[in-house]
Amino acid sequence: MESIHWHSVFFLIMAALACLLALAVVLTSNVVRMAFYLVFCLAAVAGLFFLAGADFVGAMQLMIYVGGTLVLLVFGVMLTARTPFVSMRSGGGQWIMAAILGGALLTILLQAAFSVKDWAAPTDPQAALAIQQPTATPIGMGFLGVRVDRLSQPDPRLNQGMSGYLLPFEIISVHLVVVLVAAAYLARSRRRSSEGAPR
Amino acid sequence: MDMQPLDPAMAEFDVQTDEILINMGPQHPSTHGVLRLVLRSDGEVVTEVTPHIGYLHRCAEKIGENVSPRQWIPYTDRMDYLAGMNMNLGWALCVEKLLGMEVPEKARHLRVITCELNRIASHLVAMGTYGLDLGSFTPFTYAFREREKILDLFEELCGARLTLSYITVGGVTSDLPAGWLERCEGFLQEFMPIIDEYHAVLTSNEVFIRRCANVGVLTADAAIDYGCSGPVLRGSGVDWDLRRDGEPIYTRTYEGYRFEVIAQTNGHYPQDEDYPPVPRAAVLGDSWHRFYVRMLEVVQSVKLVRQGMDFYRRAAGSCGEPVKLSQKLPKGEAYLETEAPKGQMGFMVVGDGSAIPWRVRARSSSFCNLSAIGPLCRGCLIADVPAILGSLDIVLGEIDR
Amino acid sequence: MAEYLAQYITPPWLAYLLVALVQCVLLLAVAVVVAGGYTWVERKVAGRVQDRLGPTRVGGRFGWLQALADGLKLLCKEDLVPGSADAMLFRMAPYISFCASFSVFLALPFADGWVAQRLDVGIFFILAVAGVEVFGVILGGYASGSKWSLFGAMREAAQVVSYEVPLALCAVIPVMAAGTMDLVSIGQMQTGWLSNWLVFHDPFTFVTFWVYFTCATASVNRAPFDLAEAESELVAGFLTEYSGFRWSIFFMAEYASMFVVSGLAAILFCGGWNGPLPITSWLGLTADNGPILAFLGNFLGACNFTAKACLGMIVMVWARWTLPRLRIDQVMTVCLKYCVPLAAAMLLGAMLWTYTWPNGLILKSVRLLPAASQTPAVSTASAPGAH
Amino acid sequence: MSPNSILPLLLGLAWLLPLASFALLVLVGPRLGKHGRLSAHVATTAIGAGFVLSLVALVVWLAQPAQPAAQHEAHVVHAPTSANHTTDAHHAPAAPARPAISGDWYTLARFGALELTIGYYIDALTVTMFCMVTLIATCIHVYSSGYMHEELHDVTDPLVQVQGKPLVRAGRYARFFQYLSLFCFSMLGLVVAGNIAMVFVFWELVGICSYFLIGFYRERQSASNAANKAFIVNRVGDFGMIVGLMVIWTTLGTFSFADVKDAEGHVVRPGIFSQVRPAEGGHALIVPDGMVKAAAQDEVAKIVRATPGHLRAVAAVEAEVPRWREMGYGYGLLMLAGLGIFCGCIGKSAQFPLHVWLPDAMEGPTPVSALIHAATMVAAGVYLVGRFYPAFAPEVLLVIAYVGCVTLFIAATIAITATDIKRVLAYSTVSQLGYMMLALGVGGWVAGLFHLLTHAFFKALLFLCSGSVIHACHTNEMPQMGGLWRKMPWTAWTMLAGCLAIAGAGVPLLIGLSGYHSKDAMIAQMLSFAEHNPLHGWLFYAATAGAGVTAFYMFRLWFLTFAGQPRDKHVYEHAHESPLSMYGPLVVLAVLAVIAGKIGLTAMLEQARPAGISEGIAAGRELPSLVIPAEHLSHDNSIHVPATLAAFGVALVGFLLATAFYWTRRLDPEDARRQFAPIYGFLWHKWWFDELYQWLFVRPTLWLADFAAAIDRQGIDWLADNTARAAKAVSTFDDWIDRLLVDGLVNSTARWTYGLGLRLRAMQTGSLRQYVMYIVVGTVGLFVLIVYWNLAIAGM
Amino acid sequence: MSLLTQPVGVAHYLVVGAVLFVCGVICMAIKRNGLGVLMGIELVLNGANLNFVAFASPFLRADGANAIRLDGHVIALFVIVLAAAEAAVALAIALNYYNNFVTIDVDRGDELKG
Repeated sequence: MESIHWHSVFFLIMAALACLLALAVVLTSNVVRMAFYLVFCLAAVAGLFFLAGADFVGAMQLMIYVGGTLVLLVFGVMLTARTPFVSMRSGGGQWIMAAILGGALLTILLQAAFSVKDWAAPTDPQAALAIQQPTATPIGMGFLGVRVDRLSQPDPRLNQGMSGYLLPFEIISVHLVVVLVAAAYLARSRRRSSEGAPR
Repeated sequence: MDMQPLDPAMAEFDVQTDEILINMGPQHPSTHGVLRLVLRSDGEVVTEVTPHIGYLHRCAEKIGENVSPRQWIPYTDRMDYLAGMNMNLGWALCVEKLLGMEVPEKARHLRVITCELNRIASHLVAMGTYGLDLGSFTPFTYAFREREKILDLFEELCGARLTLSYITVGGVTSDLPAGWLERCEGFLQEFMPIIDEYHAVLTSNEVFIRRCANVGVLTADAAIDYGCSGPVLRGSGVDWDLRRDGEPIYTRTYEGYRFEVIAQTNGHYPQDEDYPPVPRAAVLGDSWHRFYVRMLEVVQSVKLVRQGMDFYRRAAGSCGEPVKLSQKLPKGEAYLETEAPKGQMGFMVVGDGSAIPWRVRARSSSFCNLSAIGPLCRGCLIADVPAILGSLDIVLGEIDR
Repeated sequence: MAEYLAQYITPPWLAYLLVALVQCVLLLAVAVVVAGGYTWVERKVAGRVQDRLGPTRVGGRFGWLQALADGLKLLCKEDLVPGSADAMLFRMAPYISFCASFSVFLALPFADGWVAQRLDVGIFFILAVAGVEVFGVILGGYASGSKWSLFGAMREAAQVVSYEVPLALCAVIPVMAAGTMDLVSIGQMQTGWLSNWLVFHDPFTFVTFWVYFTCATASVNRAPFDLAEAESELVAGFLTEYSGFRWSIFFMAEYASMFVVSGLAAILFCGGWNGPLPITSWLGLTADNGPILAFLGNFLGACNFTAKACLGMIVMVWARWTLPRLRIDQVMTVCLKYCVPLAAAMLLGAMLWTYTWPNGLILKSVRLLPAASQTPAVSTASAPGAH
Repeated sequence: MSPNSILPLLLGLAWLLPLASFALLVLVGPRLGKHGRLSAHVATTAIGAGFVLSLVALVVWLAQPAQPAAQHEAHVVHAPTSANHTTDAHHAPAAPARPAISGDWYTLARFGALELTIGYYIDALTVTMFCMVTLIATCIHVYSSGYMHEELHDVTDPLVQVQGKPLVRAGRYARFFQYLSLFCFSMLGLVVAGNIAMVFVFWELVGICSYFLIGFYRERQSASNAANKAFIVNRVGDFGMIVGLMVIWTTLGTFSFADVKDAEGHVVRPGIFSQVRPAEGGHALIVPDGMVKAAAQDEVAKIVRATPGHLRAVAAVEAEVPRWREMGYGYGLLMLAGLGIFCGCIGKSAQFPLHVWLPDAMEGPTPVSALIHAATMVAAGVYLVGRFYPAFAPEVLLVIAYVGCVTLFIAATIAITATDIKRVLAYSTVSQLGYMMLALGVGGWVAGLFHLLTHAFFKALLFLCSGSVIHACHTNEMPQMGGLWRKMPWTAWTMLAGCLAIAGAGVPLLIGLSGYHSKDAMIAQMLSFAEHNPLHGWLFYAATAGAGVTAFYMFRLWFLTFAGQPRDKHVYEHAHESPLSMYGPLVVLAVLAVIAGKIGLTAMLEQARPAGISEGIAAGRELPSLVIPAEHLSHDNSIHVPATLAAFGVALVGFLLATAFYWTRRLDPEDARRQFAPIYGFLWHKWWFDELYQWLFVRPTLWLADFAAAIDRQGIDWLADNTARAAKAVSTFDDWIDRLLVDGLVNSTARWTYGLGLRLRAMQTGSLRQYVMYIVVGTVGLFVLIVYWNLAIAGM
Repeated sequence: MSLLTQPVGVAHYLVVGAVLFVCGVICMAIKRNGLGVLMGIELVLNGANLNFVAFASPFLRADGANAIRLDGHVIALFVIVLAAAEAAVALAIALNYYNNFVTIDVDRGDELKG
């Protein structure tokens, strides 16, 4: 018997979890359960990130997605959760339509996934990941405009830290702030008060 | 850039949600018994509170029409079971008023001593459970520790701790046991410093102040309109206490006693001791003031007890003879309100010449005080509902009777 | 251990499975015992605060078996699921909280190198995973089918999401001072005297410590911030419909979270396993003097760390039995109007301080991982040819 | 006695017994017992004995000693060598290769070199088919004896009204069993036949039996129409088959599959197979000399004219043959022969475009549907493709594959909407036959025939179950059924077994019902084919999608019939379980449907695999890029696992959808119907095939007839009148041109624009979810376009 | 079984990504609840993110030099952050929608119907 490849085993567990939970999100009609399944689906994806050697992204996924976004989502669910809306069912026709289209899309994507031979034949990631590697530092450096993983960049212009992410990072940050303010503004609702005068 | 047309009919809200109806009680930790409050709330904001009562109704008044006045005394204990003495006193005075009786001097001072002790006990419970309502457990244990000592004294006096039936029509049931006065004096001495501790734990606690200052503000007019009485009324700044302002048959009981009526008049409380100052956030008539009035009344009660003990020592004669069970009631009616810890407790009795009253009624202070909860709670947060309810200090046994 | 077992157990994966199971059971047992012990501590402390004795009878003196008795009682209680509850979510919710708060122990170092998995982004991981705990609470509250529970869940959601912001900001400050997110490295930096603790690194970290502790208390739902289960307002909040074992699972999760945030406070600010005095180095219990002495030193360090974490927890208990509960708007005010700006200001201040005095004014010890020498090492290590 | 002599005897006997039964029943059938009751026993005994004999033959076949390939005599058709099985652990045959046994019983006539004989060609396939056909036929005979009991006395047929009253006619119990016996005889003859001419004869015999049995209730207009339709449509296919036969006869000079040898075992005349795939060339496909010469007859004539002396001319011609072959002479003939034979198969196996007769054939009694129109006769087409497999050129195989694929998809989709329980099964049959054809076409010889066998079991089972249901409910309409499992548990559970089998239920990669194994093998081969020929990847996807649709409609059938609440109280209350004679066979068949995948059928079939195809089929001349991969390649994990998972997953989705729609009712079928109203209508009308044929063929024919009549009657008058009318017509036409072209062009441009706008407006529904759908459709479309564009550039 | 003993590659990650993506798309297409649609979007984003991370790793493929390395991680981070922003705005929209239509059913909001 060949030795078990633990990296693959964990990958399989996480992948199966992610896929099944994603399917569960689709199939359930109760919106709270959807959120519940989604959280664990995303957590499993975070596990896959860890397995792919992206510790920082994985932790980020857990923190922002699972911890933040989804709580927000559940908040929304609870704010709007009146019994008739908790489970709204879709018609059978749409299910069939979606199943057919989804199946077609999946077929295409799977075909694409296996179309390149190199992608399916890795070097051994288990051995590679066993080496402790800082993942946060390069990302931080990248945000500051220094690509430490491309220091051997032959192009001298690109080698001067031009290939970093300082500007996009700033843009994203500002964008996030603007969006959050906008969201807070949007969420406040105006309605015609019954008293007829502002309170 | 003016994006919003200023339409006066458009009101801006926070995140809008659906109104829901919530049942607070009859099984709920902070409704002080079996009160049921139906809250209509929009998120955390309460828009309407409707109290539903009657879960503890025991037909006490109807029973009173089938037993003689003395036999009904134990039923009065079970109205405000936290202040049995005051209940007994109210009923006894009422019947005495109908009969035209006078009680001996010694009995009068015994009545003052026990009633004021019971007032202290009742206010201690109010304080402790108020802390509990606000999420602080510890003051409750502190308050009950002292209350237990009072109950111990009562037990020694009459054998009961809660359902006392000590004061009776025509006086009190028995004289003081030997050494009781010393033990009572001892209790008062060790109790006085502990009041400062209470003030430290609650009254001047920043979190406590933030939780109850400017919460549930009841203006003086509203308090009078709703028939509020007792600390609730005085917390709104109305200087009114039946011990001073009541009917002669009642004020005669307190004849010779010196005490202050605790109410904020002219912007300050009658300050004869060093108490924590009124915080800036507090508004007259809010929960904090109601609580504060009770705390100050405790001190006044202590003073009254001390004076009563002095008077008792000097008084001579018997401590009264309970009327006979077969004592015929004259035709006619009598109604008397007394100052119980929760407020003005009124009893009415109608006699028809037989030993059994033709009609017995009780007027509950808690009932009137509770009736104000609707306006008090409108627009407050859910967390404020227990805070307001606790500051009203109601007892369901008295409301439902 | 797994390799050793694999020699005797024929399918190797079975050996691995067995070992993993044993380790999980061990960890869980320790966690449960610690949580149980801690309930006893809380009861005793609460008793003393309230001028009572606390448990006295079970197990002879001090009632030291009280936790066991409580546990037994909870186990024997009926496992109720309300009729209007979403049964599946209702049953799952406690486990989510439990798993989340105990997963955090994966990255929490008890002593130098005594950590289940040394993570490069340890602090980040802990904050992230601990944040998942709230989800169990929210789901449990929602799934109970009771309005009180729903209120509890809503409050929890609002509160925890808000407090994660200042909490993370506070955690960033010592991370910035240390220059790494690896908790073991942060701990190693504070070796030596009391003065090496990051809380004394500069005035800003000192203030940050208190802000952190406040936010941590709020984020683990302890009084005076225990709005989600406010018993006088919401009956028991999200716990209203829970009984027996499921309830106790929530409870254990809460204690584990308390331990984690306190432990994190110890590592980030109070030297972790390094005492106020460098006793281990005085005694020579360092890695230079051989593995046995190093083990002893680490053991002492782990005790030190645990003691610090427990101290933090006891402070939380103290606060709980002393203060009244805040109102939800006040809780949010504390977070958004005080903690966040304060933490942000401290971040700015600490940043300037670190920029001005890179090696700190008081902290004299040399950085273990100088940033300058690390960068090229990363690039060569991650190049594919290196393997 | 050696197997070589005993097997023909056994199988011949098994073949002739039904004939004897038929003869007896024709002569004295109605007088056997009361109303001919005993005729059932006669026929059943005959076919039962046939089954026993077939089993004996099977035992003899399995017991015969192994013959190493080296000892094969020249005339022996090679069974596959075991070389390719080293990689294929679980399909390795237990017994080593055994040759086919061939020979003639009787020579009918001799036309020069051509002999018309009654011959036999016995290999593992023959024996297996014998067992299968006789077993199912026996079951159905038993079943029929119960099912047809109404025919024991005078029958009142409410469907036929004579002068306002239901028709009353004499029962035809004996007649039914006559037909059945005749059919069994014909079918077995078709299987045992040793040459293609004999195949053709029995081919037509089963056809006529089918005709008789479809029209069994001949008083009914629909039954008589269906019988006619079946007969005529089959003629269309047979026409092609005759063309194929003529090609074979004229070019090869023989009809015999195997070589004809004399008493010493020397080859007298080589058979078709050894001409197309001679042993000297390693059984590779070559164009036979005869075809080359026939195609190059101009060249031959030139040489003959130029060369004096007959022998020298022959020698010169022979010398030129390889060169001509290189030039491609005769390849067209080879393809033509293959296509011709396949045309017959299209007709008989109801493949597109000749599939229209089979659903109508359900007018016959249900046991007939089970025996003839599901399990055996329609499978004859597949059997013939399998039998004639060595002679098919790769291009022909591709055609077979495409025809099969189109058939399976069309039929499966139609089955979704059908409500008549037998029609659903009929379309399912068509679809499954398409599967087999597709599998054979992409090189899955064993897979296709394996599915033929397993399908025979479960489809016979399903039909018999449906018969049981119809028997109980007196209606075919599923919307009136429901909840029947409480009333007829045996039928319900055996039918569930059949449904599971046809849907391919099982534990993926481990074990399953019979249908799981056979479908798995086929889909794996299709995937293997698709990997080698990306341009034809459609086939795989369509087949996989078909698997899902299959599961969907089969469980739709089951749920509608047996699960849920009764929809028609009357029907439900009168339903009852069928007698033992009816559900007994059900149980037998259900057991077989469950286990047939694992009783060594593949190993048996492997023994019969034609020589030369085990390592795949080389590229054809016309489509050089076409590769038909060897079947054993599809057992490799890299093909097998994804194929299994895909087929299983898709079937699971189908099953879940059916569950959601028809059992748990989480989804509303009415809703789906509304959503897909156009598609639903399209499917409900069976892709408008009947109407299309009516319009294309029937109506033109009628028109032509009318036209001829009209000429006869009115030709002259018409001519005279129209001279005058013509002038008027021309002016009218001119006016019409004016209006149409000048006014019409302008108006219609405007109208078209407006109409287009209206149509496009409908797409703008404002519904968020629909927009998402559009996006996905667009993405998929773009992807497909790009992929095939690239392939078209790179591959073609 | 072979998957248990052989290392996984980018392709396997892509399969998971594809499944998530398709599930998300289906979710978007059939959920009538607006928040369900939102969850579908999250799934789609995660499917894409998984691909980025998988492509970033040089160890999951034979041609490790072609891995996009840090780019993958950073883009994944950006996606996560933008998803958070999107969730906030979408939630706000959902609440507004709810206030206006008193339902969260997206089928009711077809005022832009042509």
